[in-house]
Amino acid sequence: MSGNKILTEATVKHLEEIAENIFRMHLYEPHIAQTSHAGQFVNIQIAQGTTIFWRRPFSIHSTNPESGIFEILFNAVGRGTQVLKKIKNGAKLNLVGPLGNTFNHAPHLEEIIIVAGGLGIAPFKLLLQDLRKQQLKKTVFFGVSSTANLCCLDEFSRLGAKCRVSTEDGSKGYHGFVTDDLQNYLQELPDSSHRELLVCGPTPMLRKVQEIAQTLQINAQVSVENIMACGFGACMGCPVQLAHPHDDGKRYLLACKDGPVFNMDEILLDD
Amino acid sequence: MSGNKILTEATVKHLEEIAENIFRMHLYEPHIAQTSHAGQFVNIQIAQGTTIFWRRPFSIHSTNPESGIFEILFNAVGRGTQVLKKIKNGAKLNLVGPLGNTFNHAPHLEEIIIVAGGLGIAPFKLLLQDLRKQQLKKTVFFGVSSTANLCCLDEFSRLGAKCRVSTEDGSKGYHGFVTDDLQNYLQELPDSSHRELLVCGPTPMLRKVQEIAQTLQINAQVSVENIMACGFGACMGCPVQLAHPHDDGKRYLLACKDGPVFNMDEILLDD
Amino acid sequence: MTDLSVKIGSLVLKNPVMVASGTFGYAEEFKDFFDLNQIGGIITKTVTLEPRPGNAPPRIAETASGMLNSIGLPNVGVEHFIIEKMPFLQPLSTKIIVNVAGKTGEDFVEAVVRLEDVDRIDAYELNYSCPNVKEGGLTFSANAAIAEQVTRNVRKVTNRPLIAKLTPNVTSISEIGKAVENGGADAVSAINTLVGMAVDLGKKRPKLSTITGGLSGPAIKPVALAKVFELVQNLSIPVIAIGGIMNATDALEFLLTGAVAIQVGTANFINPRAPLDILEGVRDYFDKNRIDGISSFIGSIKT
Amino acid sequence: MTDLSVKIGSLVLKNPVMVASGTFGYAEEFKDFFDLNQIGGIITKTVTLEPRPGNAPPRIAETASGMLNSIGLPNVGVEHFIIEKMPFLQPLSTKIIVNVAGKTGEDFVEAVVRLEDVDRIDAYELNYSCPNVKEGGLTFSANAAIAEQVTRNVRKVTNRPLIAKLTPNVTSISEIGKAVENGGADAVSAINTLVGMAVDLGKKRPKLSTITGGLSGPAIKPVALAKVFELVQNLSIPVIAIGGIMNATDALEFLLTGAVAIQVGTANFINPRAPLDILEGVRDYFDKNRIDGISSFIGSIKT
Ligand SMILES: Cc1cc2nc3c(=O)[nH]c(=O)nc-3n(C[C@H](O)[C@H](O)[C@H](O)COP(=O)(O)OP(=O)(O)OC[C@H]3O[C@@H](n4cnc5c(N)ncnc54)[C@H](O)[C@@H]3O)c2cc1C
Ligand SMILES: Cc1cc2nc3c(=O)[nH]c(=O)nc-3n(C[C@H](O)[C@H](O)[C@H](O)COP(=O)(O)OP(=O)(O)OC[C@H]3O[C@@H](n4cnc5c(N)ncnc54)[C@H](O)[C@@H]3O)c2cc1C
Ligand SMILES: Cc1cc2nc3c(=O)[nH]c(=O)nc-3n(C[C@H](O)[C@H](O)[C@H](O)COP(=O)(O)O)c2cc1C
Ligand SMILES: Cc1cc2nc3c(=O)[nH]c(=O)nc-3n(C[C@H](O)[C@H](O)[C@H](O)COP(=O)(O)O)c2cc1C
Ligand code: FES
Ligand code: FES
Repeated sequence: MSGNKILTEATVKHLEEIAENIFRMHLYEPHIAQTSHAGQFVNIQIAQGTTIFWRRPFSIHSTNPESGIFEILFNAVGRGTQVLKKIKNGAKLNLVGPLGNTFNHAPHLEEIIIVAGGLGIAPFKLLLQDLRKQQLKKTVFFGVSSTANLCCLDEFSRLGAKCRVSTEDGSKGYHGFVTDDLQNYLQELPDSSHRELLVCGPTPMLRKVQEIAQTLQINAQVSVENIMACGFGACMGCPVQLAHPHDDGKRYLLACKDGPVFNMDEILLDD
Repeated sequence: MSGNKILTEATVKHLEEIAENIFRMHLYEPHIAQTSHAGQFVNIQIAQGTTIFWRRPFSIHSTNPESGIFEILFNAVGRGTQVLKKIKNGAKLNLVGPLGNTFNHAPHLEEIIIVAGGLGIAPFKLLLQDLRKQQLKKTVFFGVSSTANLCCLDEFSRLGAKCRVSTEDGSKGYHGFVTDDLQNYLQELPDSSHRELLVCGPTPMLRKVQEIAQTLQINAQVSVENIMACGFGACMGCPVQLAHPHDDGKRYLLACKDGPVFNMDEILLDD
Repeated sequence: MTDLSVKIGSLVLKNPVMVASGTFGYAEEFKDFFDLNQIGGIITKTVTLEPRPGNAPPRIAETASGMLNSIGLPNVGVEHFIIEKMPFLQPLSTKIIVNVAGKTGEDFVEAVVRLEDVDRIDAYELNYSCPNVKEGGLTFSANAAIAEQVTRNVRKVTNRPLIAKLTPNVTSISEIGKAVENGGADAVSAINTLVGMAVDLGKKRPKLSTITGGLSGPAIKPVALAKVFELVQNLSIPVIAIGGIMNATDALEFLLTGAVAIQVGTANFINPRAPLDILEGVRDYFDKNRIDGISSFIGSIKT
Repeated sequence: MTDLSVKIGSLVLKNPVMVASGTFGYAEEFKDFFDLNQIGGIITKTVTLEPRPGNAPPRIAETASGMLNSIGLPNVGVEHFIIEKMPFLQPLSTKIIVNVAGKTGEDFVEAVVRLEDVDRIDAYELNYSCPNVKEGGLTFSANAAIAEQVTRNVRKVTNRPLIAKLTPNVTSISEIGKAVENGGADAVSAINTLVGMAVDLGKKRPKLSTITGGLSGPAIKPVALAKVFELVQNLSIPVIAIGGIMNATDALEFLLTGAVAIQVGTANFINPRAPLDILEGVRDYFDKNRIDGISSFIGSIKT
């Protein structure tokens, strides 16, 4: 069980650029560190008095319940993250969390296959931590544009996962899209049952994985990254369309509250 | 003659709290330092991307044409100045200046009498610099609430002025309002001709000085501090009402362009 | 401690701080953040006679000091609302105001009739700003005659206090305000969102699936203050203020301007404890300034 | 380099970046900041038949991502305008558009008649948003019939292009837009400011001497985009966009939405070189994205 969501102040303990324009931040907030599970996120107020109006959501990358520290991983893509990457140790960040649901691990799995594109890698360190004690094969397919954008491989290995890297420029690992590498891997498997895909990344990648999973009839869970105003179900601004509504109409779930993790065959992906 | 107004970036060279909540900032910007005169001001953009929308106007406190440095003096009263007081050396401040008109010194004066309330002291260091070479008596009446709010006395003395301090709490100098001390002084003078008052401060003080000047028939120039959006005559947002319009209607001048320095008998003060 | 209670018709709020429809869900989402019984009242997300799925994504966009939304009134419909949402609200001791909308005037009446049997509803807020089909494509609150008629029809089926929520997207909000006053409304609330649009230059398309949506947040506070002022000047019934209220100062400005109560909207997304923070700030202000009764403060602006 | 010229009726601008009335004085205030001949056009501060002193202070207030003003159209009157202000403008090579307002319809006509003799006026912008006395207390652009009639009357006395500047403070801006189109306007510009108010809690009074004023700046950009979109959809004449344009991205969003040109307003106070910065940003965008003609870009939003 995950803990109650709270409004709190976390203290920045460490901030590092671990790959090109990818930052890892250590935040001290025991409640988050002790009660969060993979897939959940925090919604961070970047800085009061700035023109950045909404909070910004970030997956909880990992937790250390003993030290009260949790990590986020982020890409400096826009106004908010440009500010975030300059924050000093000791600064307080006002945040709401833990928010959202978690990946769930069906019993009796043989292998979980993580498929991450770029910063889609963020939620999976915590997933491997959550699964540390479970005896099952853990494989990570990690696609990036170039070696410069790679991160986390050591930690993932240490957490018992086998990592397969794809780079679009061929500078490391498989030369091409991660989904092609994935497809090759799955097609070579004698049997894809007792396997599950856990996926996060850009929409074109998700679409391709959805297709693969459907064709090969593998169950897939996806973490979506809708734009969010509140992050906890109050604004209804983050709809995810149901693929198979019980009637003809359109039906929506909320990414922040019913998700961010959904069964891939349950929803329609949009961009 | 003052120089053309420019849009420029000044570099923060020094920032110091010189009295309780009063800050002095050294800014490097040669054009401003070399062409500005007493009464003029700069309009500073506090920080881009914040919710502080307008620029904030500050009198040019002093200039050093050789080093290209000019000073401002400010009170941390609100959102903008609270940010300003935390700015680091080396930071760039986007500003427009020099703006506004200047105090003007009638020829053949015997004495100029500066009357400043609180931060109203700001424009007068530059005035004393401008008048350094002029052989005339320079007296400064400086009113503050308490000794903790005093500043600039040494510099003013060094620039050849005689300073008379009033404190409302009696912790230094004359116990009471600066305008009472002023009135005493003026009444004891055998003759108030060839004297001029140069005034800046809160409106109640200005009103009182206006009254005294009218009664004693002394010429007085005042620097007003209207709220400003642009600072250079474009928005017409900073009207100052003419006391004696040529007809029955209301007539306004602009504080930023026609002022900030006005002859006191020319305008109506409002709050 | 200043007595902060205010009256809206026969409805007595223990304090003037409420939360705005559509920004507080059905309150349950906020129970982790503060004690809901502290605040004066809760306005529910809009309920319609029939269930509505809401609009396609994207439904929201961030703007300068505000946001756009085109949520599209998703809700489970009045029947399910009664069964699924009211049980959480009923045990609360704060006032519960159910916000109702309809495609037609009859929809409003029918929804209210259905809610009349339900316990613990203290008042209704009629959301006159949703797209309307039958009455000729105009929203209810853009046409005084329609707004008056719908209010009158709803008035006939309930004795509970009726608050008509007005749109600012009209030439004269007080004309509509007077019409609903004539129709029997006990109060008006204003403002709903301003029609706005945002563009995604990269994708070369509007940021909302519906092209335009509703603007809310601090950006619209000046508009809200002007509309509230206009309504206070022109109506005899109480005015409840909504629009960009983020902190206690904002709330006090609206009370000073003449609003008897305020609703916290978009602020709930930024600071889910905003309603309580605002209430505490208002209380502090009254205590510090030794203001005896809130009623002497309301509308005391010098103009 | 992309050809950035656009046409507004018979008026050809070398690029779509202009400056908005009342935010650029009579241009002289900006000559120190950039070469005025770079931009597409200059709209003067509103000129009226008779001189006007403007409103009492305070006239302005800062708001969230914007500002309120109640300047009150101070100006020297058309006679003095011609003598005192035109000589600076006449030698410029950019287009000069004189913004005209009046208390009555006849005032508009008379002012324009007086300006007809004057050289180097390339077009008129009719400011329909100022307080009106004779026509029943409504502003000109809140009443379609009046707006149409005034436009028609002005049309009779000039062959110069006429731009009708519309207020957003109406139920339907496109109704007014169609009326002025019928009246003979060559283009509309939108939006003027939104009615707003700010309160000084300390002084317990409104921040503006006139209580309410006009809201401008980034806060209103979403409203401006929605109004421009509505006008583009409903009118046949070109639409010129105004409202919260601070940078090239903002300008491009309006062009994408269908505006043929834009006016930079409040941004001029914050960054007196904004018009040039915006022009350069627009040019860069077209060059980088290899957009051949600006006309293929204008209105190309996918909806
Ligand atoms: C549940 C969830 C978990 C997320 N986890 C992570 C994470 O672990 N690491 C990480 O780097 N990013 C994560 N994101 C995305 C992250 O929230 C955005 O990158 C961030 O909000 C961008 O903020 P900005 O101010 O820098 O960008 P802006 O200046 O606001 O915009 C820059 C770009 O980012 C896009 N964007 C803005 N807000 C969001 C948003 N809420 N979601 C998605 N895209 C957005 C914009 O459309 C634009 O293209 C997550 C998003 C969600 C919803
Ligand atoms: C020509 C001129 C010269 C000035 N010189 C100086 C100076 O040398 N040193 C100095 O400390 N101050 C000076 N001021 C005042 C200074 O501009 C304000 O103190 C400053 O803008 C406050 O900004 P803020 O964001 O901190 O306050 P805000 O949070 O904006 O407001 C705090 C308080 O300051 C008042 N205020 C806000 N803006 C102005 C303004 N433009 N003018 C006057 N009051 C304002 C508000 O009404 C409010 O009461 C000058 C003003 C003018 C017009
Ligand atoms: C995401 C969102 C959803 C809303 N949903 C509703 C609604 O269902 N019914 C309603 O009457 N108003 C709705 N509103 C309008 C608000 O209740 C309020 O009138 C408006 O947002 C202005 O207040 P604010 O600036 O404080 O948010 C909604 C506003 C937002 C931002
Ligand atoms: C201080 C100020 C003065 C203005 N004066 C006029 C005016 O005289 N005539 C006019 O048509 N519009 C006037 N306007 C409106 C602007 O031209 C413009 O329509 C409006 O400000 C919206 O654009 P913006 O958000 O870019 O400022 C004025 C606006 C401001 C802020
Ligand atoms: S972000 Fe508000 S409901 Fe999901
Ligand atoms: S501040 Fe704009 S004209 Fe004076």
